[in-house]
Amino acid sequence: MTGEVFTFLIGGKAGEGVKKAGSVAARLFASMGREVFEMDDYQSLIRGGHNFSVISTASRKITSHYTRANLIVAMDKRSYELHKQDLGEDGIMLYDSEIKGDLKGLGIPLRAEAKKYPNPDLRLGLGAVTVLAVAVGMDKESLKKLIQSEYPRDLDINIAYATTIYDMASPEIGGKFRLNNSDKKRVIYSGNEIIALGAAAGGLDIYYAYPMTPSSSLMHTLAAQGEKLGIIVVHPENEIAVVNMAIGSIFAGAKSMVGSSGGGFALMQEGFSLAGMLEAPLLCCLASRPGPSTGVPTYTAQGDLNFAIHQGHGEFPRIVASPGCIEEAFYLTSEMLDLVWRFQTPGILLTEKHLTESSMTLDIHINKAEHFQPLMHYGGEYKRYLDSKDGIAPLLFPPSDELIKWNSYEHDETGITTENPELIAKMQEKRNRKKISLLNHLKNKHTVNIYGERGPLIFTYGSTTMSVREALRAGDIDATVVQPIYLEPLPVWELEKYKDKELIVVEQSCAGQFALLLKEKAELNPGSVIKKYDGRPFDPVELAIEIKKAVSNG
Amino acid sequence: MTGEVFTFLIGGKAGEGVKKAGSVAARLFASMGREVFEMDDYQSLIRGGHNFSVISTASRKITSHYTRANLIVAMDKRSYELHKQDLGEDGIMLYDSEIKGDLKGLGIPLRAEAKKYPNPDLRLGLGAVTVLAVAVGMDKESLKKLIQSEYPRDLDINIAYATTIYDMASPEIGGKFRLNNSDKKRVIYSGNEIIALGAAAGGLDIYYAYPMTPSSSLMHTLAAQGEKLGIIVVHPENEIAVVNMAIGSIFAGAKSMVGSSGGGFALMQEGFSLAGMLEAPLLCCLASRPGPSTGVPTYTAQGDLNFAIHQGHGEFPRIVASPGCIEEAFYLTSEMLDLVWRFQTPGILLTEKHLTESSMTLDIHINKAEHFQPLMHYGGEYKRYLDSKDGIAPLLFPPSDELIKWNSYEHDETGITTENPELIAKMQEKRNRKKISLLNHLKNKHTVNIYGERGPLIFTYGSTTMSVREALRAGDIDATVVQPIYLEPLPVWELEKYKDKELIVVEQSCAGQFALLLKEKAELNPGSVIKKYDGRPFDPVELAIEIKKAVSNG
Amino acid sequence: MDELITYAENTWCPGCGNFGILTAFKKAVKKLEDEGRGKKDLVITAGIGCHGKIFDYLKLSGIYSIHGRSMATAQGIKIANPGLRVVAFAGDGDAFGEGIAHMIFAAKRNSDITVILHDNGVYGLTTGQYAPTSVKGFKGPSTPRGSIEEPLNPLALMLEARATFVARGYVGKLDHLVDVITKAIRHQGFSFVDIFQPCVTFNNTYKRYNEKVEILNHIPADYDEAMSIAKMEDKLPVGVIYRVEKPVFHKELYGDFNPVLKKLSKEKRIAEIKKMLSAL
Amino acid sequence: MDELITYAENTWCPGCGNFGILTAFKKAVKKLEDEGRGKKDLVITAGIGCHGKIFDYLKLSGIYSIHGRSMATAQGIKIANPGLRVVAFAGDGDAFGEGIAHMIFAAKRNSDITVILHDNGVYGLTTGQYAPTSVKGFKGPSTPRGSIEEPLNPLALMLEARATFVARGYVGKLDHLVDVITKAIRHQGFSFVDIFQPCVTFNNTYKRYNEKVEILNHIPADYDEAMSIAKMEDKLPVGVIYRVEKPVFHKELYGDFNPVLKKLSKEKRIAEIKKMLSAL
Ligand SMILES: Cc1ncc(C[n+]2csc(CCOP(=O)(O)OP(=O)(O)O)c2C)c(N)n1
Ligand SMILES: Cc1ncc(C[n+]2csc(CCOP(=O)(O)OP(=O)(O)O)c2C)c(N)n1
Ligand code: SF4
Ligand code: SF4
Ligand SMILES: [Mg+2]
Ligand SMILES: [Mg+2]
Repeated sequence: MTGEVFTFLIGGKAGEGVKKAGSVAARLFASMGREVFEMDDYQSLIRGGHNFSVISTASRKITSHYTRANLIVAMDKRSYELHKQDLGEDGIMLYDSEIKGDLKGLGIPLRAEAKKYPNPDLRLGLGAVTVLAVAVGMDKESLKKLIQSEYPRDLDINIAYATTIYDMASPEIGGKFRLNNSDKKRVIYSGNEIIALGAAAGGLDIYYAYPMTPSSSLMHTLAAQGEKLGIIVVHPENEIAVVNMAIGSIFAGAKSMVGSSGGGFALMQEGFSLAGMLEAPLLCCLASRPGPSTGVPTYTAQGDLNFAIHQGHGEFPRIVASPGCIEEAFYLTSEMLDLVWRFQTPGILLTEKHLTESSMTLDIHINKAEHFQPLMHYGGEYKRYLDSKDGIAPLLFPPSDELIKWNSYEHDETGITTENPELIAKMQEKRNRKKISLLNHLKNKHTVNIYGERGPLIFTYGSTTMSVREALRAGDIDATVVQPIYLEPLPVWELEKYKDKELIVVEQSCAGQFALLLKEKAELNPGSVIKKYDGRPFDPVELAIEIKKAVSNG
Repeated sequence: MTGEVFTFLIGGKAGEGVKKAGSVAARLFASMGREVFEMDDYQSLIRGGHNFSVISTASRKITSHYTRANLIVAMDKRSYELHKQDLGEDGIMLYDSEIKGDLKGLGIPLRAEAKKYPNPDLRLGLGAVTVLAVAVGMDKESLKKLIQSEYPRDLDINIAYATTIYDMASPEIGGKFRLNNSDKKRVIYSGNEIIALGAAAGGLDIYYAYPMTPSSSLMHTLAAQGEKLGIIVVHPENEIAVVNMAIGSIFAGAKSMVGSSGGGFALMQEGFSLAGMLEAPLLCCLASRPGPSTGVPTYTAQGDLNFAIHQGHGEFPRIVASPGCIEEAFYLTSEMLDLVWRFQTPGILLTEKHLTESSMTLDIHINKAEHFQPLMHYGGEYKRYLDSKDGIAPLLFPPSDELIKWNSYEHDETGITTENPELIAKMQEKRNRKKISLLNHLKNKHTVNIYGERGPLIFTYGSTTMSVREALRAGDIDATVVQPIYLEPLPVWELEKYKDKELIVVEQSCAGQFALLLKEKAELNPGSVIKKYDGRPFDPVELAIEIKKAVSNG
Repeated sequence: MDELITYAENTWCPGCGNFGILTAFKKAVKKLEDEGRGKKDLVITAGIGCHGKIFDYLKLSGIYSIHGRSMATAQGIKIANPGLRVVAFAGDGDAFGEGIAHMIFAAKRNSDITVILHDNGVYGLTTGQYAPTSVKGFKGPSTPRGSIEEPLNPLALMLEARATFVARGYVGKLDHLVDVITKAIRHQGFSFVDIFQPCVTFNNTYKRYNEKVEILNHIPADYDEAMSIAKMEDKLPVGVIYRVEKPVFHKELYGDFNPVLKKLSKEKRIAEIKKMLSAL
Repeated sequence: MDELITYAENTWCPGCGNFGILTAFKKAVKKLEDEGRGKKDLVITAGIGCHGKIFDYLKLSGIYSIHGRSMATAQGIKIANPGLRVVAFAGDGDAFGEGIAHMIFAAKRNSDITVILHDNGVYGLTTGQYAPTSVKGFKGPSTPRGSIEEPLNPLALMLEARATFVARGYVGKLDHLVDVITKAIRHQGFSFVDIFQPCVTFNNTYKRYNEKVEILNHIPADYDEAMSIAKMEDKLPVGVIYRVEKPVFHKELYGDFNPVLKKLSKEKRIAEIKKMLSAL
């Protein structure tokens, strides 16, 4: 089935337009009505080093990039050396002709031609896009349009440059890879972009964050688009300010969200626990990278699962959910906003670099987004912590003639501090009761995704779901993929039926946290656990082989 | 069996010497060669409100105070009202004669007599101690000696005042409660005091902390005693400085410890994860109080279990252990210092207000304390992160001609940053391997306490163990108490034999975290869970009733 | 004035300077009400410490925040609904130990909140450890041989951090304190009131302040004069030490918008998103 | 000089001011070695950011710490073994955003460490967001319409916080920078060097600094002169701006003790504990 997938890889130094070229390539495919998945691999540096983008496209659904590429453009020697092994059968390796050495493939004078104009570095990415256009048989007119919308700065130079490259490459590779077109036009968004829109759809008012890869682009998106959406973005002095400001805003009635990666989140734990006590509906977007500590900032991992589930000291209900694909990230973000407001407790949208910073063609049905109107107090004396049956007290926002007291100390129903043993126990129970209300609510919700109907059972979650689904296509494997969307509370009621079944777990963690979670909380029996923890997402072909191995061992 | 226990309760306003009187009463009993348990109940305020201390004593081992008191001294009306229900059969209620109302018991002019001297508030506690001395039949000479050592300020006034009270009380209650004496003289220490000494015995060099109840008195003890012990205490600007300074000190070769409660610990999570990555042997003492957030600062709870086990983002081995009594806190602190240095990974001594701030007579065998000499590098090129078989690389401290690099980023063996996939995976595995080494080591260690040999199985941990053990004595219950000392890794190999047994769990948590841990990690089957979460420790008599109920239901 | 007080039992030590702050604050609220600035729009936050207890005593809405964060919480409230006036109570350990970053940045960005510092030179509630404002040599349980650090100067630090309103008061000069607090709350922008608040139990400074405190009879002409007054040691002037008008943070952020009261309608929002989602 | 360099690949942008800091620092280390202050006793820490990469490049022992904490880490090293000289490298986001509390307290307590600030007025490594030292109006991805905050002044803040050595350098004046760094490391007590470090990618300030930077030809007479130099805007003087001798933190803490090298013997320690355990 891989046959119908076409993969383009472009590699070069950071600062040479590689990422941009990758995203233009993705758009180019999408404009052909094809499905696209784009993964950007970049280091924690600003210029130099080695960046690459892989864009895989198919005329059917595609949920992962492929390592094996049909067309590679290497902008520098390092890219050539690192990626020559990635060239598929009948693939074409193109490299900048200034690269020296004994090279196989076709040299194109990307740099030499660029040097004829000012700021040559700004052209290189366009050069790579141009050869791609040539290879897939795009005509000059369409390419020109693409350049107009994607490379509008120095437009004339760009068109002139691209034309030269086009003409040089055409005789060699013109139309080598003609791809099916279709009329279906889909948007392409990265995970962070779509989380931003999902939050917007869910009613977000204010976003607080301090930059941290791979979460920063969520802030950047909201900062850029916020004005249109009526969303305010604040980037304060540190993550502790982030979470405490957000809680202040929530008190005043604003739907507020914060975002970070593991290290920044660690700093928010005290605030997270505060939200638990105040019963503040705080939504946090935690984008993971390999840890512990600073770890590997620009790569991907699922090592924060337990950390997320057990955020914050003391006992209070926590909600943790993780989207299994970029599309789902849209709905789930709005749903999580709904849930935290419904149950007035903090929640975490747990995701990974591989989702937040990869891009995909999408089909979003905006009406399916949730947009919860909080339970409000109307008339009568107000008690912030009314000891209601379901543990949930109505909200009221200032200004009001009523007294609205949110309190980090244990408190009575009005919100005044207490040290009284009966009241302490009562309030612990009240908060604990919300867990039950939450469980009951979730039992009527879609909490587990299931793909496929027969064959071996594969459990996975988060962005790894995208890899697994593509691996099944790549390896032509008939299997059932079970992906719990919610991780806390884990929807054990949906998982019961798998109790005595053989199952394979796939996750990006060294300790196998997800497999343990399934074992411990749902009493499942992960026979084999396929793990990857080198910061790179799975390649679907390799993963397919591992799955097949696991199946035959199992 | 309660019969042989004698309980003294003194209640009054904060700032009136109640706590001091409680601790003197405890020493008084200990000087009689009796075993003592003292629990101080105080609010988060400095003067006023309601404080009380309960001191229970017996001629056999005693591991809890009892609510039902034989002798009560009420310094104010509120104490009288709150504690009259606590008076046992044949008990005596004494109250300050200035208290108005329809009171039962005996008024003593504690305050009226004190007013004859300057600073009358300073005398009140002594008055209470005096009536206790009278009631247990202590002679004036012995009382005088006690005053000399415990109330040396304004000694003459104190003796004069005490003599007056003694003479007034003698006719009424003189020798009402004659208690058995013995020659055995034991020291009395609070949990925090003994943790300080245990850390000292284990080789502590520097203690970093920011004040937070119920951890502060650990800092206070070390600050007061540090000079003699050669231990440095630093109280910096916040908990984040605390943990990061401690890590710096460890790098330089100093055994360092930090301490706090839940909120302060939440702020240390990023540093905790840093220690995981650096492989820094950081010992943390986490003293719990009811949460979430600020919660109830001066009371007790076990709500931070999961939080402690899953501290910090990313994957690395964590060690969490909790002492089951004050005595054990001494050994366990030294053992934890040993372990974190042995495995070069952060660890948590998890305990609660009920242990850190209660006091007990003790019998410490100092030679049983651990004092680990870290694995050092000798000769040859140094690699901080040598990928050894057991995951543990030798240490080397500056100054050195070798290059010693500790790195929060993922790194190669030398400690230089890497983004290389093979190296990332290798280092993740290296750290993960330390878990196995740790497990193997613990398998040869005493990791679970078992009290009793037959009868129903009761599982508990931490300070609640003291309550459970006393409840068995109070209720004359024949049962086996199983107390895992280690909670992460949980010594499942020791627990296997209980797999299909009925068992009762006792813990101070609303969510029943410990019971869940046993179920999830050790696959045990907690039939009934006795929980208390009102901030107060269990009373042994009431707990005995609950245990009996659970047994008969089970 | 009792309508400003809740049923919570007051547990400050008899003689504590916090009583003065409570009284002065209530009077200031009254004064502001008389001017037409109703207490309905007034919300409060507090840190953790003896000072924080004022939250329980005051019958005003708000958040009893965590140690060191009351000014971050306050800023969040203001950003969400700039129609509210927000007062953050803070201890000296709270504001200049745990939470110093928030203080500096609140001043730097001219957040339109008022911070009232209960400056007792000690960590009261945790039983008397030295604080960032304690004098060198201060003996507390974490520094039994005397603290070895020089104190910070809250006024000077806030001036350095660009606070637009900096004042000092003393609970021993109650009417004056009422006036200072009132002006601070009236000020548009970040206002900071450093209140000398003797802690009778752990740091009884009444005598020292009674000797040294003097009421300023003018507002200093400029920043430099303000700074030199802030740094005086023989005398301790109280009053408004610095005041300047500058654009406030929330207006710089979004002009006349109000995230809570002027929310985009759901329909408009969805229409915008749809537009974005249809663009390729 | 290559013996100070590791095998790590240098990934700073071509033209980045950090190269100048690396070169100057290496020269300073050499100079100090020539004076007999060997590099064996020199340990370094770094925060996270472009600046932090200097940790990988320098063949010196130390800790690559986390964002905002390199000066806390450094203080911990010094406390444990005061025989080491400790230099903390920090970014402006690192030291005056995330870690500002540690900076102020390190200065306040006169911790005997050196902080070298890579002051590029931007968050470099996270792709160009405004930093605490960015000018108002700075456009970065978190402030696409321009930042709305006034910048902090690192020198003035450190002076206010009682730093005993405050200096400024510029990578465009390399020999002078070497001299300033050398003096900072020689200083006993908290020394702070604010280095103008243009970020060619996100905040290219070479032109501005080349125009405005001037070498100070004297050490200012006193604190007030230092402060006024720190606050100059038309000209940007570089050099040692303030220097004073004061007791250092670790000596105040424990005199001539050294927790690592002068540990109490195990026997003595145990004997002490036994004494305590036998007293009732
Ligand atoms: C994160 C955190 N650390 C420590 C504490 C414990 N704590 C409570 S109040 C306080 C200090 C109080 O000092 P200050 O702010 O000056 O207030 P005061 O009691 O003097 O009014 C501390 C350290 C806490 N609640 N939270
Ligand atoms: C707790 C935490 N928050 C955020 C980050 C992400 N981060 C890495 S570097 C950096 C800022 C860099 O700015 P600066 O300190 O000025 O260094 P520069 O890159 O400019 O040298 C940030 C926010 C982090 N690593 N840790
Ligand atoms: S300890 Fe000090 S600050 Fe706290 S209430 Fe008592 S006098 Fe006031
Ligand atoms: S982004 Fe700026 S600071 Fe970072 S390496 Fe490049 S030029 Fe230097
Ligand atoms: Mg204080
Ligand atoms: Mg910077």
